[in-house]
Amino acid sequence: MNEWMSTYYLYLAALLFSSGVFVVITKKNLIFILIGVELMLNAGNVLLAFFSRFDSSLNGQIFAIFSVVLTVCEVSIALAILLNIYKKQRVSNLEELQEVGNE
Amino acid sequence: MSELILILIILFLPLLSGLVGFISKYSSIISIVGVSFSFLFSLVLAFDRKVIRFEWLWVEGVVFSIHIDRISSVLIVLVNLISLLVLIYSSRYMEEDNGDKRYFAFLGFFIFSMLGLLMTNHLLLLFVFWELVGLASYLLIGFWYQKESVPASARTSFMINRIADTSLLAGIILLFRDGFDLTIGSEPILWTILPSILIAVGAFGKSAQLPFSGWLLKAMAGPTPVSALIHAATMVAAGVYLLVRVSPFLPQEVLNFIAIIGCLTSCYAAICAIVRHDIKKVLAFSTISQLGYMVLGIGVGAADASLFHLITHAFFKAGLFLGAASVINFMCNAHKNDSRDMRYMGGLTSKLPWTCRSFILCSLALAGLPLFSGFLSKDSILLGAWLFATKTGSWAYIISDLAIFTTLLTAFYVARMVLLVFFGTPRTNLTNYKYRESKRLYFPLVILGVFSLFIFFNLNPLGHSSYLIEYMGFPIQHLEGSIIPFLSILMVISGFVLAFSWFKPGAKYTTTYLKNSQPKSGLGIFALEGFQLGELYRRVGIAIYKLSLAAAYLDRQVIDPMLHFVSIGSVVGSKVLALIERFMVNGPVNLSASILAFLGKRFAGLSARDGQTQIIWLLVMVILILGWFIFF
Amino acid sequence: MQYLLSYIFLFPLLIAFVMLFIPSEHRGVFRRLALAATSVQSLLSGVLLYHFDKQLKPSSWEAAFQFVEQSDWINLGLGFIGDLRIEYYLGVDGISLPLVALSSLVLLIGVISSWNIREKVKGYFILYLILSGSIIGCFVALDFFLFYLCFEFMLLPMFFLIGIWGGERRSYASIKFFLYTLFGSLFILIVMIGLYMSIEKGGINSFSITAMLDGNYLEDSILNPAERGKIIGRPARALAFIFLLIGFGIKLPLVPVHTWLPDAHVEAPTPISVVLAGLLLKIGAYGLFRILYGVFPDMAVKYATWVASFGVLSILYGGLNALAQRDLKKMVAYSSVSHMGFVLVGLASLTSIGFSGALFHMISHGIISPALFLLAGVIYDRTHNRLMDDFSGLASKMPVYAFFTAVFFFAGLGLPGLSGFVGELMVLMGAFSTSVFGYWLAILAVLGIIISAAYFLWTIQRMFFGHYFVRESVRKENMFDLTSGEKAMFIPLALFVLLLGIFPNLILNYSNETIQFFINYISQFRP
Amino acid sequence: MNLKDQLVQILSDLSSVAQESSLILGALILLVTGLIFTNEALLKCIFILSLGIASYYSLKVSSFGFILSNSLEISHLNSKFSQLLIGSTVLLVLFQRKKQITEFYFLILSLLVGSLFMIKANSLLMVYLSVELVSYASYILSEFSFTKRGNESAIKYLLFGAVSSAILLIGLGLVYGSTGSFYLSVLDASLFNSALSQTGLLFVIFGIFFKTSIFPFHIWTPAVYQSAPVDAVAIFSVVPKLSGLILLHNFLSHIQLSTDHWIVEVIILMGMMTVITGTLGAIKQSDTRRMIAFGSIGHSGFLFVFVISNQLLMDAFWFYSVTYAIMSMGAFYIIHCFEANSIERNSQYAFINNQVLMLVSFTFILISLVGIPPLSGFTAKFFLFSYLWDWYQSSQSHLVLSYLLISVFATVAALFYYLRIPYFYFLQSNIMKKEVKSTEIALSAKIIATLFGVILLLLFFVPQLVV
Repeated sequence: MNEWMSTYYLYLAALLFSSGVFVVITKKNLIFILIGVELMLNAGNVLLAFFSRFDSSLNGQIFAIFSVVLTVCEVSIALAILLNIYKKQRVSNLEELQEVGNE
Repeated sequence: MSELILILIILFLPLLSGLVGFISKYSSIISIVGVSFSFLFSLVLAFDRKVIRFEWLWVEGVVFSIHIDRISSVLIVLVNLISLLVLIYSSRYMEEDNGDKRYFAFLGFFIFSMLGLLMTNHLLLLFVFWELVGLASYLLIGFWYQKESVPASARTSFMINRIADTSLLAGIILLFRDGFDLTIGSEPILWTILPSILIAVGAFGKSAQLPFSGWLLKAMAGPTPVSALIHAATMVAAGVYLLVRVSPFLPQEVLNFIAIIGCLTSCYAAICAIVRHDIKKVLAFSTISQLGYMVLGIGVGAADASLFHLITHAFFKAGLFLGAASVINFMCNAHKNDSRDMRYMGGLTSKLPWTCRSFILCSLALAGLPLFSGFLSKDSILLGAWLFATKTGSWAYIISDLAIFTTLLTAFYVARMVLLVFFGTPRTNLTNYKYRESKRLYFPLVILGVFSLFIFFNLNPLGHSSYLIEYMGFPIQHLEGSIIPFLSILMVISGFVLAFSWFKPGAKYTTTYLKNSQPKSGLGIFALEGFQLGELYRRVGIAIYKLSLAAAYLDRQVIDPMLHFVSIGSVVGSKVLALIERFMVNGPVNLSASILAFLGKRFAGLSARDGQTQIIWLLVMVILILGWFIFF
Repeated sequence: MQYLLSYIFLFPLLIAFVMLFIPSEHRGVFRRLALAATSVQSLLSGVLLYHFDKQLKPSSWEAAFQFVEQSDWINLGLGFIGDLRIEYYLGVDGISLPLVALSSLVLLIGVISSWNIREKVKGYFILYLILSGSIIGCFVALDFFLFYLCFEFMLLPMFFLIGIWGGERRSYASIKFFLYTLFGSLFILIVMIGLYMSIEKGGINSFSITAMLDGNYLEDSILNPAERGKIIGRPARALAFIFLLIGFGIKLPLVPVHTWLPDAHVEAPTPISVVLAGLLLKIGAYGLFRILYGVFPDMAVKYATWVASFGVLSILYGGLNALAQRDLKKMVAYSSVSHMGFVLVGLASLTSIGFSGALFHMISHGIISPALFLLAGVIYDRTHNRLMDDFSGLASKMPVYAFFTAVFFFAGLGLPGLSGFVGELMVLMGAFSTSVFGYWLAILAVLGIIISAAYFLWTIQRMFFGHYFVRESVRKENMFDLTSGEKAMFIPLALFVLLLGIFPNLILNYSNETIQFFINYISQFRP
Repeated sequence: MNLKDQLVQILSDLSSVAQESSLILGALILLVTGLIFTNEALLKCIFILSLGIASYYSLKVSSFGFILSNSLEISHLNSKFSQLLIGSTVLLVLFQRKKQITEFYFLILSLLVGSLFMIKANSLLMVYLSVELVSYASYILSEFSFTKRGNESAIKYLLFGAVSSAILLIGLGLVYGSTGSFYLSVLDASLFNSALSQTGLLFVIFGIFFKTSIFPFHIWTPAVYQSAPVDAVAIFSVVPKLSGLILLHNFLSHIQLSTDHWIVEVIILMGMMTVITGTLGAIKQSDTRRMIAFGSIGHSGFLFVFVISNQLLMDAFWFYSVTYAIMSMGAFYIIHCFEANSIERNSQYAFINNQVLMLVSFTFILISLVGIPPLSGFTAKFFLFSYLWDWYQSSQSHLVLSYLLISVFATVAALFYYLRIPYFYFLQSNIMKKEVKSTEIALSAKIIATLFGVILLLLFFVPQLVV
């Protein structure tokens, strides 16, 4: 792999991250927002996996695998909370949740 | 040691008797007894002819000393004597007043302070008693504090005194700063100009010289015997006494200044006395005028003459005031209306025979007729002024001439006063009030009247000095063949003649007097108002009060909120001005809290409701920080 | 005898602790206990006065203090500055001793005047005793940390005492008071830390005030005068001086940071006003004496004109404001501002007579102003009104009250023979004779005397002279003259005022040697 | 090194993670027991027992160094703080809990485990794992009030946390890639000279900011503090915050950037902003918990000072942390007691009658949070100011000086809001006497509250107790 190839990976990660950010800040539905977060996290995974090429002990790839698992945990927690919210309020839209704050 | 005890007895006996009188039933008797003992002891002191000196470390660097020489001892006798007479008079005069206990306590306090003032030669200790005398004066002026305008008069007179006193204090401290000994020692070292002037101004305040003279008129709100003692005989003379004491230390420029002020004061006060109707005010102006003479005497270098005039003046002016007190007391009961206005009086000779006799005696002394004490002392001042003029030349002649001319004015208003009060027929309907001149009332009057004769001071009726002055250690001046005595006699006589032609009983002026009471001419009005000095004081007072209101406004509206503003001002942006406008009314804490809250909301608001805004906010921050790093 | 200062300092705190365990139903017990505690305190300070060696000529600040108690309190190893060492270090010299005596007197008077506190008696007296302990602590502490502890510790009881037992706007006043003084004391805290970093005692950084006074600076420390250390381009010592001036100036109070004082005074209950005016202001002045002028004499010389200008500003501005007030208590409060200005001018003069005057003025104001607040409290107790215009001719209705008012007013306006005069006179003598600032400032200060006469006399005229008259809106059924209990408070105060006015050496004998030493010490720093 | 050697090494290293192991074990036992018994006392016993065992091991730590193939580092600092974290978790048993006892304690224990790993983490992977572990436990805990608000704040917290963890992950990846090192111990200032590595480092630091609620990652704090169960909040305010700070310190102390490096300047600036935000934000809060939340943000800003400088002032930091833990736990304990009587807002304290002891203790704690003598909060602040002063003296950096000044002024402003509760109770109570609420607080609670106050007092007079 040569020098200019490696920048592609970085661009990919940046693209993933920024599209994740875009989704997170534009979408109103909580599921979409979660997907956006996933994209952002995966940008990190791409980085890790890519950088571990320069590491003989492949720490980066191990890290990436762990991170994927953690992401799954996170999403499951998020979905559980979402379910709770939906059960109680019939709402899956972030904009409609505006109760916490100083009166 | 025994001398110390003697001095302490003389000093504290009046105070103690006043205090004891305050808590016992017989306040007047106790006071009289106390002061008479004090008087007797002071006679002992005076005949002892010794210089007595005690020292006492007050604070580090300030050694107070009590120093009694012949001048002091004579004056102590004088003060005690007049106090005694006034006390005797007051014991009858104040009998009906229910505050008499307080009265005698105050008087005792006054006598104590006055004696203390005479006993010290340390300027600071003198200042202490100086102020105490002022306090006594304040208390006694405000004695009838329930009456209309009396409290204000008391306050004004104290305040004017206070201003002059502050000048005196500043002068004393400046002397201290310049390394002079604050004890008035026997070896004269000339003082520097500024402290000398300040001290002179301080003396002017107490002696009612221009521009402080107005307070003495305000002081007339007090009981008349008090005026006799404090505002005629003793306290007002304290300034003269101080000047006499310090005159060897004063530079010539300051002495000239003193002479000019004295001369102007005497002339101005005499003019004012001519037009006033209120008998006490006339007497007050006459006192100012005579004090002006004394001050003039000091300025021209005739301190001995001033001291002499101080003594003689003390007797006859006290007599005049006590006489006026009787008159007022009588009028008060017989007329009810305005008891002090000479326009309502007239023909009181038959009603108040003893008063009239002694009053006339004292008046003649005041006018400076030969054979009376006033002539002796006044003449020596005039002589001093004349000598001064011949020595200095040019402008000094004006002073001397003005002083001689004032003699004419003096004679004029004295004659006017006597004619209006005692001669002719009563100008208003008097009730059939039978006034009984009790012994306690006329005894002091007679004594004072008798002391107005020349004989007690000098056997030569045309002399210029007195054995008293000699006793005090001043050299006797022999100035034979001067024309000054004749000139002054001429002035007095012409003054009498003028006054008689104007105010003789049954003259046109006296009959229409009540109608044309207001002087028409500008000078007349000016003089009636005491050269607008009262107005001046009022204006100054109002100006200071307005200044204080401004300060309070500043405090409330600017300083108070500003600190809150400053404490947070570093973070407050452009909104502050609008906020101040809005929250000024609610008080400063609200203001600052509101500003803080405003900022707080901006920070807290981000954490409020919208989750996505929060994330945007977060990312923007991250980008900002990164951008800052990348681009700078 | 060895632990005398500790007894005086800690005894009220101990009693306060005991009070915690007494059920609040026993209302009478609390005030009796408090009275006992403050009486014991006064007695002990009497003993202290008796045993103090007035003739001691100190060779260094370390040796200037008597009744010294010194033991380790906190000893922590801290990485960056070696050990943190805080000592329990007490002692008195000629400057603090009169203030200790004054404090015990005023605190005793305060307890007597709180006799008719009715609500929440337990809390009141516990807080009061805590306050009294910390006030004494301020005067006897020789460890800066201990001093600061006491200095700050006063705030809380004061906050509650004003806030719970105060007047209508009490919460506003108490918060304002708290904020202002905390603001000031944080300035002191910063300088304290700086000093701690710069001072050594036995090779270790120290809070010891004596070491600070003796100038035992560490080499290379920022506040070492020889180093000329700078903070943001400014001399560090000058900044420290200014910070301390602000910190103590707020307590003093100095114009323009005085605005907490009128509010706090007006809203505080009478006994607390008494303590506030009598002692708390003195603590600010004492801090100036001990720390600002003791530790930074070089800056004191350098900034003398500025300090004196602020003093003069306080005198005139406070006086003018007092003249404009209609509320009696507010008038007295502003007069305090004016009077404390004299203390500052006396200090700024850097002469021994000015210093003595400042100290004496503190003592004398410490007696006069409590009396004035008590007097204002008397009329407020009777009528729940303090506006001067609502009263007239009280002298005929309440002669004894009028008498005492006159005595203390005249003491306040500096009538010779009463104590107020001595302090003002000595301060002015110092101010005129000093070489560190021009005497035009002293001349301006003299004007303050005239203004003080103006407002006191005007008040007498408005309230006490004239016909007896009380406005309709005022409760007048209770207009009786002073009770014997009230007389018992005023008579000793009046006697003290008179006694000190005639024999100022009663106080100054204690302080002369210390002040002489102080001035000699400062004179090294004169150009 | 062959596999066997590695296994032997791992087994021998396991004794060094005995505390974590015991906590995990305890958590599992708790979970299993909870399935069968729902007895509160029993579960609390297991909870305490596992904490007890953990603290026993934490006290017994003797060997320092890197373990488990360099993924963890045991140091003096770590072991000391693990005691503090465990100790403050123990205080949770004081809080009464009716529902979800099993899950709650389980999550608390896992949060604690995460925190303990966080302060010991040496490899980038361990950093991420531990941070995420703590985060997940917190997400669920914050939902445990099962109210509308709780749900809402939990989901927002989660989203916010997920974004932050993505940033952290990116940062870790960049650091890993640009420096080529996977372990904190080998990081060095010389490695961070390229834009990429510096960006990575900044992202990592931002990710950790989220845990410690440092500006601009503090935004979740008030909402979560307001709506999560109070016992969880008490833990949030202490355990993740302190462990995050130590993690940050581990990072920075290995890298050793000089004070004038731009990253350090950014960090200092963020710290200052945190102090300002916490202080200003708290002023207008009417809800007690939100107010304390902003206060705790401010305190993060103060604590932050100790970890960002190169030299760690161990004792001062330790003292501040201990004091802060006590103050925070105490404050939330008292809030907990009052919330049981449905007093949630500052102004409602005016209606309380006859709870002088509680309120005096509360006042003590609040005053200690402000930092006024004679409470140990002052000593802590004093150490902080001394430390800043010293730092300034050695670095002559204006930023440090402004930090000092801002901290000082923040202390004054803190008075504004912390005093509000005593203000309402003591000063406003007379006005609103008519609507007095009767509150019932158990004697034991009063004693505990008083103890908090007394300990703070004691620590002021005898700070040697903890240092």
